[in-house]
Amino acid sequence: MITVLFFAKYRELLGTAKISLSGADIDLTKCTVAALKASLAERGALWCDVLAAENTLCAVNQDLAGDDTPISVGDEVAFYPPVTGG
Amino acid sequence: MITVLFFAKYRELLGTAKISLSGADIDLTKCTVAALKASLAERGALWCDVLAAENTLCAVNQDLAGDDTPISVGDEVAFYPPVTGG
Amino acid sequence: MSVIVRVGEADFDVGAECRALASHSRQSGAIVQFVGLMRDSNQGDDVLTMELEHYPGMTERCITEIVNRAQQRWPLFAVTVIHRVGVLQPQDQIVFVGVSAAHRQDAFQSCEFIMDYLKTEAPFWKKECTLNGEQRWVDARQTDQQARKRWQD
Amino acid sequence: MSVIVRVGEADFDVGAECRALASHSRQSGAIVQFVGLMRDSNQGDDVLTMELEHYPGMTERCITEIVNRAQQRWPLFAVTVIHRVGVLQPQDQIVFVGVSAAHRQDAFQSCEFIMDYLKTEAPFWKKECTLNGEQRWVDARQTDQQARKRWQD
Repeated sequence: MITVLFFAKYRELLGTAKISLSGADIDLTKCTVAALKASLAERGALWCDVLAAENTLCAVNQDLAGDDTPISVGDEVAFYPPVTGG
Repeated sequence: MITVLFFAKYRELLGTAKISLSGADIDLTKCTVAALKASLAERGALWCDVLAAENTLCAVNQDLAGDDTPISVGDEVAFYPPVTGG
Repeated sequence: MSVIVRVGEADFDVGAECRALASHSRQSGAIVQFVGLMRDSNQGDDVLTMELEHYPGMTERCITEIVNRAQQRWPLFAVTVIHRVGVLQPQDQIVFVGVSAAHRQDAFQSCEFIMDYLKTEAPFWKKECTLNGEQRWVDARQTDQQARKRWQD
Repeated sequence: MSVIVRVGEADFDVGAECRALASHSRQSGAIVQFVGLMRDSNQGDDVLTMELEHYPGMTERCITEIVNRAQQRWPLFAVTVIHRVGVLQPQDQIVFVGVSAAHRQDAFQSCEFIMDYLKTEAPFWKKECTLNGEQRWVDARQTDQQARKRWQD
């Protein structure tokens, strides 16, 4: 199982804040951020837009992550747009 | 009459905060900061040291002044060491 | 070195935060404080309210990491970062960054460094509700990216 | 643009000054405040008290002129400068510079600009009384001259 979180505009666009994926959804033995993005993008055009956007940020276990970052069972992954706090 | 003020270390060194000079002390028809310094320096070694020090600052009527700044009757002139506020 | 990071709905008291920052060392000679306020208009539209969303847990981690980097670059006695979330009104306080150091250059630079990284890395998002009823997510500003990049040269 | 310049023996309330700075415009998004504190040692000696002398009249003129120059360089809503004189104890507040602007870069830069000029132009002088009874005038620092010169390039 991994947990995938969406924040702000992406949460609204996709209509979900949190999904859980199991080994039945995606191969968790050799998963990366890129593989997770590719898998989620298959859910439809909106998902594809959000995950393919050049400025989409990703965190794995609350640390900023890149496409190559590995994802393991139990990880928390988040996708979000550029931040606007402060 | 002109008023000459001394501050901080210079006030202590010279033992005076304020002196008044009249036309009898110095020619006030064509006076400058340089002329005033030269006149005051004649009062002794301490005065000479204070007025000749490279970092001595001068204000005429509460504006920073240079050696060429003219001084007229009624002016307030101040000599002081580098500032250390803030 | 004292580090305080607070993220939540509660407002903050700038005077009390300043006293706390000063209290950590008798060698503290310089405190620099930044307070970010909600403006009542943005991009030409009147803004009625703003809602701040964040990524609980990661925000605190991220800000603490930014403060750690600042500590490594400048000798600091204390740092306090407070960021509000939830619904805010115009002129409400949003963010506080306060730094205490022996000398002012260190305090100014580290405070600005922390703000520049917070603006570009900490996972907060603003949504505005304008006078005409529109709700919109605030766009990230290119100038904030440029401000952060200065510190990497 | 609101400008407040106060020189005197009275202490100041950082929280109240921050609220006052924020109140001048609903477009104020950034407040930067500098607070200078008295340190309890200097050049390796414990300092018991400090006496601040100034040139009454010229200090206010000089600070106002510095603030005017800052206003010409950056778009500011309000500036407050407070400087204490008389006898101070370690950890006492000495100086406050607070600036309100729409954007943080303008607030940070103008606050630091005002402090750098105040340190090198405003006619204040500090005299320290050390633990061993010595009374000495504090020397001007070369680093303060360098800090000011940055703004002239």
